[in-house]
Order: sequence, then structure tokens, then C-alpha cells
Amino acid sequence: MSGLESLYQELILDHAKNRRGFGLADPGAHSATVHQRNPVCGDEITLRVDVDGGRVASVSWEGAGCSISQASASMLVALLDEDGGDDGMPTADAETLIAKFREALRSRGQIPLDEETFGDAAALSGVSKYTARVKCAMLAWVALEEGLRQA
Amino acid sequence: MSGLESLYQELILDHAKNRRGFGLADPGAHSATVHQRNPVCGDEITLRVDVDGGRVASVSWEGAGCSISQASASMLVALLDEDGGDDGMPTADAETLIAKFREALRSRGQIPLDEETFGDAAALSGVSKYTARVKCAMLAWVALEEGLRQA
Amino acid sequence: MTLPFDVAAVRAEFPILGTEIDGRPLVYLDSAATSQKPRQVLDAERDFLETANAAVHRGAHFLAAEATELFEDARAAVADFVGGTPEQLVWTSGATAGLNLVAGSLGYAGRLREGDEIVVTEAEHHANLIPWQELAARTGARLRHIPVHDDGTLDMAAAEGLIGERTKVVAFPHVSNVLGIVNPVAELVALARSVGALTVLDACQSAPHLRLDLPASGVDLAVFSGHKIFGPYAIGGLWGRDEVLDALPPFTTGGSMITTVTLEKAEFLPPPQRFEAGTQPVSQAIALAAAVRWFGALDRDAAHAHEAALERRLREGLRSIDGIRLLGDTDAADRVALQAFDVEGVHAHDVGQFLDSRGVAVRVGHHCAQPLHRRFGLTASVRASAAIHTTEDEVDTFLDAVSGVRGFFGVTA
Amino acid sequence: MTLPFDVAAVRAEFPILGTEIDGRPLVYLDSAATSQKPRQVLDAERDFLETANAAVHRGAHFLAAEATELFEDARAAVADFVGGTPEQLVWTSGATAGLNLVAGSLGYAGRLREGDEIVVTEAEHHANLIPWQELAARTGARLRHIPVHDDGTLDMAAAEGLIGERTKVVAFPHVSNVLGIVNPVAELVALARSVGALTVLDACQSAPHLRLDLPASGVDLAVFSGHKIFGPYAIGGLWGRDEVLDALPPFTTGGSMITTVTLEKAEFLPPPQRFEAGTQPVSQAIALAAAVRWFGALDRDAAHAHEAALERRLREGLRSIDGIRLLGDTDAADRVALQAFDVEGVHAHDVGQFLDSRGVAVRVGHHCAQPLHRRFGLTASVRASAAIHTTEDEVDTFLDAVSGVRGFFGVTA
Ligand SMILES: Cc1ncc(COP(=O)(O)O)c(C=O)c1O
Ligand SMILES: Cc1ncc(COP(=O)(O)O)c(C=O)c1O
Repeated sequence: MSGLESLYQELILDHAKNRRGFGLADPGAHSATVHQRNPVCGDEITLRVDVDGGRVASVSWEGAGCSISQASASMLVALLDEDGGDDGMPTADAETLIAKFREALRSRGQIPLDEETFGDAAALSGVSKYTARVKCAMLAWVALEEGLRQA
Repeated sequence: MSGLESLYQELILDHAKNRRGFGLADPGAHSATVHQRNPVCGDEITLRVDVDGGRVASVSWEGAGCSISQASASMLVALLDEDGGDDGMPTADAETLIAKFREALRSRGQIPLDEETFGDAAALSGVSKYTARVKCAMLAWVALEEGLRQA
Repeated sequence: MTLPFDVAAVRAEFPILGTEIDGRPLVYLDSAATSQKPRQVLDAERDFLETANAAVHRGAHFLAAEATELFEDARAAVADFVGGTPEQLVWTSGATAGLNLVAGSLGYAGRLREGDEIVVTEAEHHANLIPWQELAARTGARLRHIPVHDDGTLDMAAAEGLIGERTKVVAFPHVSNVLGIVNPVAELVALARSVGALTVLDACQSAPHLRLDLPASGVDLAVFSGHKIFGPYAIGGLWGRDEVLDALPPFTTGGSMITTVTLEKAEFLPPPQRFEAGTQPVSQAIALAAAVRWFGALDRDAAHAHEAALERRLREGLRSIDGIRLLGDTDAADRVALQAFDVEGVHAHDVGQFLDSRGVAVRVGHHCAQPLHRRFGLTASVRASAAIHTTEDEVDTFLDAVSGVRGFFGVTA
Repeated sequence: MTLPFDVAAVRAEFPILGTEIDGRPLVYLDSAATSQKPRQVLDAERDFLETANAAVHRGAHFLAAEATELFEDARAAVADFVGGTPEQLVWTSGATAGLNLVAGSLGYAGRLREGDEIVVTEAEHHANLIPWQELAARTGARLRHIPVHDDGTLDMAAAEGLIGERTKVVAFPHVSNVLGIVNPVAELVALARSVGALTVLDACQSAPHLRLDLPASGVDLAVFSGHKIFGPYAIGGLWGRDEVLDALPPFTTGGSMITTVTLEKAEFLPPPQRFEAGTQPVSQAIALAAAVRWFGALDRDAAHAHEAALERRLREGLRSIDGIRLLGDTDAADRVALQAFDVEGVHAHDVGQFLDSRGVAVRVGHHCAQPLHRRFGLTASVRASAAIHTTEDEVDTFLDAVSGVRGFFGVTA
């Protein structure tokens, strides 16, 4: 069961249970609210991003889905919080992160996610071997990408 | 080429060239005119039958199609002429003939057509081995069957 | 007394059942999604393509005649499998295509108007729901539905109230692909007949399990998919009563379904050809005939007893595991060996992944039945579905794996 | 310089080409009706069914993931074969289904009204004619046609006059299945574009012979059939420009093409899924991908030269036989190796039967093009059509047999 355990690392199950950023914040002055859905499995997310002076001021979300999709959303919020500091991460940096995340997840296990860059989300590396689950892990990230475009 | 020669016997090619009953007669008092078509190959026939006192008084036809369909119509007219005598064949006998003809043609070579009963049309025995051609040979006979029903 | 069913002999015909997943034998419990295909079916299609392939109904040449015969023999075999005649059996590309054909043709025929009603059930697969929604939207007809009780059975009292003078069509599944319950066909037909409504049966999930006699069932039209009855993809059947098919105009048009065509206008052949525009799924028809011949030649009573035992083991086994909620858990109706369920605290997708790591293939998601899931307060469920080749050991492997799910995901009672 | 094309190596891949008919080797000249399938195609489908078969796009389990990947790879391969992207490639059950999808969807979308015009050609296969007749009848639009010259080429002067402000759709064959002539796509597209009309290309008879680059061709939509390009029955492709597909509503509905479904209403996925209701032809898609990969990997220049030589031999050979009249006999246009003809004094059906006795399989009848036959004063013709595996010797065997036809049937000059 090593495949399964690398997919569902402790950290993932923890995030899926204790979801960072869960519960939509009140909309700010420059916020966008995005709804994303995985038509294959029905996972859903509503994500709200607040942009302030070219920085990601806050991200909050609601949604239902498998532990991968829930953990991934939670880890994304944690990453933005930790790397963004008090002012929030520059939107350009967030966009780069999302692109790298996508690239790694689509790499079928070829490109690992490093902890330095992705924090807890690096635990999602195992997902890239399960092509059917890549969309679950991407859901929140795609929602943020779309939100940054709109905000 | 024995298969081909048994299918296209001299007699068949003769009938296909010199078609008995070709050219529609004027409609009689109790006549029916029937149009039949083979959608697969486009063979067509218009057949007119005149019934008088429970007998087939006359049959005439027009149409275009392969030599099998043309010969078969011609042979049918010849058979009715010869077996019917001056008064024409009783319609019940004609119906029986048609049924037997159908049975033989659908028999995949199992039931031959005897000359005694079918006259020149017995030469069509070979058709029953060519399932794709059975409809060609049946065309005029089906038209007559329908005509007898209507007249 | 029936002999015990020889499941080992049956399994030997399915090459894919020998697959190993991560060193564990594959336990394929996803037959309701698509069935695996026995060697007979694969061989029949390949033999045809290697020795007799040609366009049917069109050529005078040897191969064409051979192909045409095999193709029409196949129609007769598949028609016979559902109790019908060859003239009543229309080839489609699958059940979805068959249902769209019926709904689309009724629309083109102007058979529905504003104020008319179409009745379906709450347990519909999307294939037997959306085409009716679209037809309703195009014609102004109203789409209504028979609700489902908590135990998964249809609310027949409600059905009686719903089916009335305005009802023009009653469409329902023989067996829902989520609930596994055999619906009361005779009662629904009686209700529909009493008001002169057309009945349309979705037989997708009954055909792989029950003996069908569609003419005797009283329904007017019925559909099924080849790939769910051990046959190929891309083929299915629409069965209809002679007079019902006869009254329907074509839904799609093209070659091989016409008599005379001018640049202005076309005249159409009688059924079934009227509904079969274009080159037909020839090799698939021949393979599907091989499937139903193979399946039909099994001892069906013994096979049915085998499946009934699987069904009980599956349902009772799941019931005895903590935190499992069954969809359609009833002893009050016949069932097929198919069970959907929810694992409290674990998302269906995660359950499926866990089972996969044990070699067990199940289906997770809404199974194309979102309204039914919503009715049970879910967006997704896990579904295990057996076929004639499933063993009791496989069911046990599955149950054992399910028992481990909540522990693995750290959900405590 | 291109190497001579190795037709023997190609033939070796087709098991059926070794068939004997009455002791004579089969000469298969009916590829335009349906092509034979190379081993690669048969193997790809069987391998899939024996090792990876499962419902796609729906399961979390191992086989389902594997099947989904193979299925979507197949889409990419087939899209690439016609120059498009995977998002532009809709699976259909064949060209007829694709054309019905387009016409039906335009109808549902209300894109045609009374007074609008649809333009086709006089050389249409029924599949690209009757769906437009039906659409015209349902919407009040008028169906018009571009006539064909005596030599089989399109009357482009007439086309210029016909295609005007009222024209909403121009549908035409890339290559007619009777005439074998390559139509002037660029000119027709230019005419249609100048009035903002949609162009629909029937690429059934070009896809097995010409290199297609649909995006570059300028057409808006195009269809083709798998069974004519060395692939399986029951699958085909509809290619469309992104914005064109995007603007079309679904034609058929059901599972796998939706996002959210309630009992009242459904929301649909973007193309191509929007047009792919129900279980898709999964194993056929994989086999079709194998077909186009196999075909695409041949030296296409050498292959084209080989086919061009066959075409000349076929046409010139027939021309030199007494009492033969060719349909579409022109040097003024590109052609594919396909020739229909009439034998004076002998019905096409009899010609076909005679050729069959020599092992030569041709097609006889109206070839689903009744209006075109009527235009040439015929109800039926004989058609010989070659494929990449046809040899010059086979063409000679055919020609030799044709020379004997009139003698056998006692027709004298
Ligand atoms: C030019 C042309 N268009 C359309 C079709 C229809 O294709 P299918 O029967 O595969 O749907 C054919 C072949 O039959 C054809 O040759
Ligand atoms: C009950 C039911 N109806 C309809 C369908 C649709 O069948 P298909 O996808 O083969 O067209 C299915 C299976 O997917 C089903 O289970």
C-alpha cells in the first residue's frame, strides 16, 4: 500500500480535516468570487480572493469534495499566508506558483513539488501519478487563477 | 465459372432480351396496377393484372432492372399463359405457385424449381444460392401477389 | 434442482479478469458502468473482420452477401434475446442514442404539445431524463417525475396521481443504475395504458441480469446498450412494437434508410431501416449477437441464483459494516447485484481510491444520476456492481476492503 | 526522389486480402464503401479490451484511469490526422451521424428561418442531402443545389450565382463517392465566406486518400467515417472550428456531457463533450487512432504517387473498353482512385455478379447518390474503388474481367 500512503500522506488528511481558509470572508474592495466544479466527480469550490495593490490580500473558500481537493485548497491558503507575509504575495508570484504546480501535477510523477516552494502542498506530489486525481488537486488553484484574472 | 453459368442460363438471358408481357395493357374491368421496388439495387416494376371470374385473365408489366428481374417477370407471364390456357389460371393456383416459388428461392439451393410446375422459370433455381439476388427474382412475383390481393 | 453455477468456467472466457493491479488480482465490480467481454465476442468480431467484412445491403459481391447475412442474423439473435422479432429491433449506437431517437422522433412528429405531460422517475439516469427535458422545452410539454421512497422504491401512490389524461409518455428504468431495484413494470404500464400514454423502458441495467420478454412486458419501446451486456461499445438496441415504430418518423437521415431520393425530397423505408441512417455498426452487431448467444446459452436459472446470492452477500455484508449507508436498501422488491452506498465521513472518491489499492474496481461519483443523489442528500456515492462472472470471494475481498476505509482515513465512529 | 511504394508490405497487414473466392484471389475494389482493416487496428482494439477496458472519465480505479488516458490520446491522434486540436474533434458514430448532428443542432439553435437558403451540390451522398432537406422542411428554409457538368466537375459559375445573401449553409463533398473528383474547396469556401455562410465539408472520400489540414482548408465543419479510413465501424469524427462548435447547442443529450443536472434542467459541458452524450465508442476510438497512426506513418508522398498511378490505370483502362461510359471522366481536376461507370446494355447488378465470379468485388447500385445518377440518366452504376493496398495487377484483373462482360451477356456492339 505504499502507493496509497504516498498519495494520502498524514499532512493531507490533516489539512482535509482542518481546512485553512474555509468559510467565505466578506468581499473586499477588489475581490473576485469564483466557482469551479469538477464535472467528473462533482467536487466543487467557491473561492474568494481579495487583491490589494498587486498583492493577494486574502483567500477564503467553501466547497465539498474528496480529501485531495479539500487538502489542496487548505494547503494553498497556508502557502499564500506563509509566503505572502503581512502584505500578501504579489499576484505575479502567485500566478507563477500556480503554473509550476500545474506543471508538476501533470508530469506523471516526473516533477516533484519541493517543500521550499510549495510548503505543505509539496505533499501533493504523489497525486501526479494518479491522472484521475490531478483535477481534484488543481481545483482550488484553478479557481484562484481565475479569481486573479477577474479581481 | 460454373456457378455464374448456372445463374445466368441461356434461357434467362433470352427472356431478359425478349420480355413476355412487356408493355402495360389497358386496364380491364377488374384489374390492379402495382408498383414494386427493390431499394437495394433500384430494380423497379409496374405490373398490371386483370382478374376475371376468379382467374388471372392477363398480366402485363413494365420495368427496369437486372437480367434476373427482367427474365423472372417474363417467365412469370409465360408460365401463366401456358398453364392458364384460354381462361387463365385460377387465382388460388397462382397464389400457390408464388408461395412455392418464394420457398424455393429462399431455400439457399435446397429446394429446386421443377420444370413441370414452373416452366422456363425453373431456370431461376440457381438464384437461390445468391441471397443478394433473391429479391431481384421475386420482384414480379411479389407484384403479382399484391395485385391479386387488390384486384 | 439446478446445478451449481460454474463461475470458474465463465471466468475463463474473460481474458481481462486475469489482470493484476499492483500485484493483487483485479476484482472488477464496475460491470454496471461497462461489462467486460468474453473471448467469444472478441473472436466473433475479429473473425468477421478478417474473413467476411464488406458493406452490407448494397453489393452483389461475395463478401457483401456474406456480411449482409451475418448482419441480419445478428439482428435476429439480438431481437430474440429480448423476445422480439427482427423487424422490431433497431440498431443504435447505445441506449442514450435510442432514447434520443425516441424523444427526437416524437418531437419531429409533433406528438407533444403545450399542456401535455411527460412522466419520468426521480431515479433516472441522465440519459432518460435530459432528452425529455429538451423535448419538453421544445414543445411546451411539462416534465413531471415519480418520487422515490427512502428505501429506493418508487412512490406508486404518487405515480397514480401523476399519470393522467395529459400524460403522453411514461419513461422509466427497468432497474435504476444506482438503486439496483427492479421497478414494477406491469403496474406502470397499466397506469400508462389507462390514459393512452406511450411507455419507454430503459432496460440498460436489467438486460445484463434478467430474462427479458419485452413484447410480454407491455411496454411500447425499450432501449439497451451492447457494452453493458458483454458486447462491444458503440452499439445498442431500440425495441418497439410494430405499430409504434411504424408511426414514428426518422430521427436521423442519410443512406440505407430510403426508397426514392430526389434533390427535393426523400421517401423512407419501413422500420427498422427507417431509423438506421448511414453505415451501421456491422462488426459490432455480429459481436453483440455472439454476446447474447453466449449469455443466453448459460443455464439462466442457475446464473440467476448465483447472482441473487451475490446480491444478498453484497448488501448484507455492507449493512454490517459501521458507518455505511446503502442507497436503495429494501427487501420489498426484486434486485440485481448492484449496490451504491455512502461511507460516513469519507468522500466517495477517496473510498474508490482506497479500494483500487486493494485491486477492487468500483465506480464513484453521481453515476449520471444527480437528481437521485440530491434526493438522498449526497453529491456522490460508491457503487459496486457484479456480473455473472463475479465470485463470492470477490465480494468478500471487496467487503474486507470497505471495512478498512474509515480506519485508513482516520474517521472514528 | 521518392522510393517506390512497398505495396506488398502494406498488403501483408490486411488479413482479409488473402481471401480466395471460388479459388480466385479476392480483388477488393470496394474500399469506398468500407475499407478493410490492417492487423494494427484489430490488435489495438483487442489489446485494449483484454487489458485496459473500463468506463472512461468516471472512475477512480486503475483500469478507468488507463482507459481514459488511452481514449483521450486517441482523440489527440485523430484530431492531429486532420490537422486539428483535441478540443475540435467530436466523436460520432460516423459521417452520417456527424452531418445529422450539425443539421439538427442548427435547427435546435434556430439558426435557420423561412427565406434562408442551404446550398448543396448535385453530387451529394444522401447523408449530406437528406438531413438538409429535413432541416429545410422544418425551418422553412430553401434547399438549393450546385449542378454538375457532364464531365462531373461542379458548375462553379452556377455556384457563384447561387451563393448569396440568403445563403446560411454551404455543404459539399470534398470528393464525391461516385465521381472521385476533388472539388474546389478553397473557391467554395471563399464564396461562402463572402456572404457569411457556414461551410460543411463531407470528407468521407478524401480522408482515405488525401492529406487533410481542415483548419487550413477554411471550412467551418467537416465529417469523416472511421470505417472508410482503415478503422472500425461505428465511429467517426466531426471536426469544427472552436468558435463554431462553441456556438452550437447539443443535438443529443444524456450522461457525460453535463455539469449540473436537476430534475428540471441540465447545464452542458463545452465542446467536444457537449456533443458526446452517453458512453462513447471507446475501443473504436483507440482502434481508429491505431488506423490513422498506421496510415500516417506510411510515406505519404510515395503512397499518393502509387494511388495516382492506380487512378490513371483504372480510368484509362476502362476508357479503352468498348461500351463503357465513365461517370466523372475529366483530366481537368484532381481525382482519387475511384471510378463509377455504366456498361451499355448490361445492368450494373449483372456486371457486379460477373465480376464477382472473377473474384473482383465492386459496388453496384446508386451508391446513395440517386439524384446524381438521375442527372446522368441512370438508376445504377458500377463503381471500382482502390485503396493504398491495391496493386496494379489487381486493376488489370478487374479491367480484364470488365472486357468480358458484354460478351458474356450477349450484348453486341
Ligand atoms: C461521400 C460520402 N458521404 C457520406 C457517407 C456516409 O458515411 P457513413 O455511412 O459512414 O455514415 C459516405 C459513405 O457511405 C460517403 O461516401
Ligand atoms: C440505467 C441506465 N440508463 C442509460 C444508460 C446510458 O447508457 P449508454 O451510456 O450506454 O448510452 C446507462 C449507463 O450508462 C444506465 O445505467
